[in-house]
Amino acid sequence: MLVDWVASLYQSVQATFVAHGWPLWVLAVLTAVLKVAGVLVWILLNVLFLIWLERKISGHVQNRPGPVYTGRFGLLQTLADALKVLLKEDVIPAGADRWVFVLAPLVAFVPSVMIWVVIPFSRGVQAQDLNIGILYVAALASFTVPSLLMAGWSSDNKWSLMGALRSAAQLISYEVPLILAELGVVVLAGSLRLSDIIAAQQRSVWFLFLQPVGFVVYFIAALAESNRTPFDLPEAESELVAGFNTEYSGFRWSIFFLTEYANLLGMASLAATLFLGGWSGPFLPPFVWFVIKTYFFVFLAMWIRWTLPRIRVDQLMDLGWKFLLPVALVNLVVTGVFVVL
Amino acid sequence: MNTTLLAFFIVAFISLVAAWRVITDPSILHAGLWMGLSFVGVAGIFLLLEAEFLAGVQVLVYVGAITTIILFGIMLSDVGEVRVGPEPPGWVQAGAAWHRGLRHAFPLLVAAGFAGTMLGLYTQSGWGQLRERPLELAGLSVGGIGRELFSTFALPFEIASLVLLAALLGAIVLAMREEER
Amino acid sequence: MALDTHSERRTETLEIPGSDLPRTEEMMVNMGPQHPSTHGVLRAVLTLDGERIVDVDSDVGYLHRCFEKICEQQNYPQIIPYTDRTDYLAGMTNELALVLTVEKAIGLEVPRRAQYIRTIMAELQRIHSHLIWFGTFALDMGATTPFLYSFRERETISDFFEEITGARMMYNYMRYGGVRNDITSEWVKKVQAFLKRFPENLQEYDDLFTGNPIVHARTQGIGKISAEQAIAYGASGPVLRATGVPYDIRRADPYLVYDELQFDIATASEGDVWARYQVRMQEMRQSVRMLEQLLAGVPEGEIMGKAPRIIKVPAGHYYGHVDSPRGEVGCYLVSTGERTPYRLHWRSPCFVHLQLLPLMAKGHLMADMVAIIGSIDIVMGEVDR
Amino acid sequence: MGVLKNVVNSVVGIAKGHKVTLKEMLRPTVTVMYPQERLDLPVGSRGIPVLLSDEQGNLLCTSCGVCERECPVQVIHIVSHRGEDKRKVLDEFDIDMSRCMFCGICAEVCAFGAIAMSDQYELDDFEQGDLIYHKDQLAAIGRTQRTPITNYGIKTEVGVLDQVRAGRASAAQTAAAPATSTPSSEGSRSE
Repeated sequence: MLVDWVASLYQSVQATFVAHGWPLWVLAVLTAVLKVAGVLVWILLNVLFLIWLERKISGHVQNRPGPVYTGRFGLLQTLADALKVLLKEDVIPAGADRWVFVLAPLVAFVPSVMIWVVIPFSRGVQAQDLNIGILYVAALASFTVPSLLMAGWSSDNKWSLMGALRSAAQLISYEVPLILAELGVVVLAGSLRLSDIIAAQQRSVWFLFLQPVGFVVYFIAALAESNRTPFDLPEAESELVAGFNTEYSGFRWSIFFLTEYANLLGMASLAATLFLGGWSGPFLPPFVWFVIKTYFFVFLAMWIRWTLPRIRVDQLMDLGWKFLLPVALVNLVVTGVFVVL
Repeated sequence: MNTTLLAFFIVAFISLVAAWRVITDPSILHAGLWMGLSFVGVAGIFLLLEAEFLAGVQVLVYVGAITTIILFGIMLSDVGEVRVGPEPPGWVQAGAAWHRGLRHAFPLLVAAGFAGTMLGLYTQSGWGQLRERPLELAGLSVGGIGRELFSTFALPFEIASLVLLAALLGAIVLAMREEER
Repeated sequence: MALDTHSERRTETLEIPGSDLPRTEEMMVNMGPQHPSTHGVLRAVLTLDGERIVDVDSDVGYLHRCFEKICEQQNYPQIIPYTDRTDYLAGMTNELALVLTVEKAIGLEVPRRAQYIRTIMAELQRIHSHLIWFGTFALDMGATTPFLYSFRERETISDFFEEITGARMMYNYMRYGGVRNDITSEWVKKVQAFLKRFPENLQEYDDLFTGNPIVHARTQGIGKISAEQAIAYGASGPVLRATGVPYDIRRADPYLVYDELQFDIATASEGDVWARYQVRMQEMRQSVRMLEQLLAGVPEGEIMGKAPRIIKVPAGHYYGHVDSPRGEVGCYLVSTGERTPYRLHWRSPCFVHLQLLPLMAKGHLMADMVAIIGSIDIVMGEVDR
Repeated sequence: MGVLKNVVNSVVGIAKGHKVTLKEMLRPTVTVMYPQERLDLPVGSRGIPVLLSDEQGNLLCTSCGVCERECPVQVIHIVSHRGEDKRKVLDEFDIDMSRCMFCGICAEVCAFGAIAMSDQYELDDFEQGDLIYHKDQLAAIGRTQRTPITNYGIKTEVGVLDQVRAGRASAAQTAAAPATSTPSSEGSRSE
């Protein structure tokens, strides 16, 4: 329906271009810009909703109603907050390493948007179906560490520095099991391309049932990668004040905030794609299935956040290297043997 | 000029400038960050060569791991800027003017020499024969790379992993010594 | 630039003889007075080796209000509202410490009903205070939700206090010779109903926090002190009892009607954060048990004894102590026979326990520091007075 | 085996916690939406101390000054003079609410029951000086007494504090512009 309409529109526009002899690269640039804009709008809308959802869930978990005053059910709360944050003074500490300080939020934010290039929203609705889909996502996720290190270092604050060092250690440790868990799926599907992975799940069953261990490892590691409780050590507010973003305020701080939720959403949608068959599902339109599955993981992450206390930094390392990594390796080997047989 | 070539020049320029700044930036942390940018530029070149897998691995390994660990090390080691100490020895003072003059020229010379050597090696090498099997080696197929690694390049691959293993063991030994005290 | 602060950071270098290891440096960090988990305005100067704590130096006094000096200017009834404000989370027991000392000094008889009411209030206060401790302790560990749950129950107790005393935190309820207001039978019924459902809430906390493996990992073996150390430092209350010493003033030197009550002294033997946690959780259960006995047998009668209109304490030195939720609250009173004390010294358990901080925290990680501060349940208002 | 048992225990422990939070999530909230909803305070709950009057509207205060003496924070200020019948006449009775700690000692020591703790507590104001409540204001609040004195406290009409403050604002306005005096807005003050 919508997808077909867009495709036919594209074809007619292309025909117009050819008929008039206009350069085709203009069309390519135009479509690219439109795709980027579409992805950005999708992320921003979702993040606005996610922040509201987080507050509502945390509120109800804690017997509070959450935001209520701004709009119906407080739905406009995030907008009000965004406005407030944008109007705040932009403070750059006197001792800060200015350029690095300014660049850090961007280095964090841009990859979290770029992940969405490969996420399939529905049948054929994907900004770019890269053949290295998963690798692309993993590579982009690795930008988070330098950005946090940059933020922590440039703030010229001891708490920030400690937060940055923690985050570097944490993200490096959990990237390995994360990728190993993803590889289990790749081995089953025989491709790094996300659309192939969904197709493989349509052929058999959701990989959640074939890769339960891989799924658990993926989920834990993804929580750690997106800095959510119980793994929110880089910004542990009761220990490190606010960790790497202690000195950030106003707009720059909000970019970090945005990144955090964009990462959460990316993690959830990737989990839905890898383990729950992405957009495929009966009765409902594919896009709706995609949203339902993504938000299922989002809810799970929020539920965990508002229940568990924070883990300690050495225990985090233990969990990552001594438990998740071996488990993920064994899982991968078993999967490989299984596939070969 | 086609778009790919234009993109190549942009990416190459970025990585070269970044590489130059790695050597000349007085702040060692900034140098580390420039290095990260240079790696990203190299990944861009891989991408232009349609070696997406290599580009992904380049970012994952070099930006995600190497740069991070270097930055990590810099932050832990309390080296803010590389600069001349409070009382440099006489020969340093005498050569200070030279130093200032060479500060930008010397790295360029080194880089030019290195580039010349590498170019020479590249032209001498028998890379022509690899063109016979371009698809696998260009990384269009991940499976192809895997097959090549475990057949044609099995020995180098294993040797490389041995080196990594040695490094890993070394790291463990060093850490153990730290713990004992 | 960043470099300048680095040179400040350089405190002392670790020289390892006969080693070619790279030189490591320690970092000094001010934890507080503005820090999310220092329970007010504690400033702990941490010397860190990485994240490991090499030394802790706690700096107090940011909340000093000259309580002891002010008391020298006030007549005895006027001191009572001030005691509420030392340990503002356990006003009742603080008032008790003062009132019992003065009553002992002038030999006042307190009617039995008043004694019962006082005991009820003290034990309700214990639950009230421990609930805050539970919430903030969980908060320190990064769990936000238990805080809200424990405050939900605490609000109920605050309502009970408000109904009888007129205030939710600053009660000003105890009087020399009795209490200010009488309790009613409806109130007793309400409290009994609360006590019936409170164990369920405690079970909920247990499920949420006690049984959690992350909590176990973060509390067991952390901030460990031995019984000898605790005694040597003058620790009391849950901190002492968590080391296995069953010392409780309610038993050792019974006041009010504690000697008529059936209760167990909650102890644990490990002396770590987990043990202190367990002791406090156990104490809440014991308080419920005591309150059930107390509420069932409140005698009829007066709530005020025959107190003189103007209170003058005969010249001399007096000491009275009670077991507050935090430990031994002591009131040392020097009188010259005037209407005001000559000197009033307040022994606050938090101040004593804070001295144990370096002993507990050395060698642990930054994150443990937060758990340790939470586990000794400091109230800076009491530390600084 | 030990590892496996550990893992199972951990999972059970974590699952228990999640059960609790899920249960609480589905439960109605306990929040009182404060400015719109207010809890019913028990009589005797200590808000600001106010002056009480008899049926004729005369203040019960005899200006004996015992509250002024006994106030631990010395925020009560009384000025009186001897009237023609040698009885004390109260001229001023100020309480500095910014320093008052609502301990209720003044209500307790008053031998004539002339002071009671009201249930008014929303004292926010723009001027520090406005937090000093004068005799007429305290009396105006006290005259709206709704309950007998319990635990040295009374309940007063809802919103009386706002009326008193509004009266003060309009009094300031009329003082600034005497030509446009509107005595009706001072109703609550000059009862």
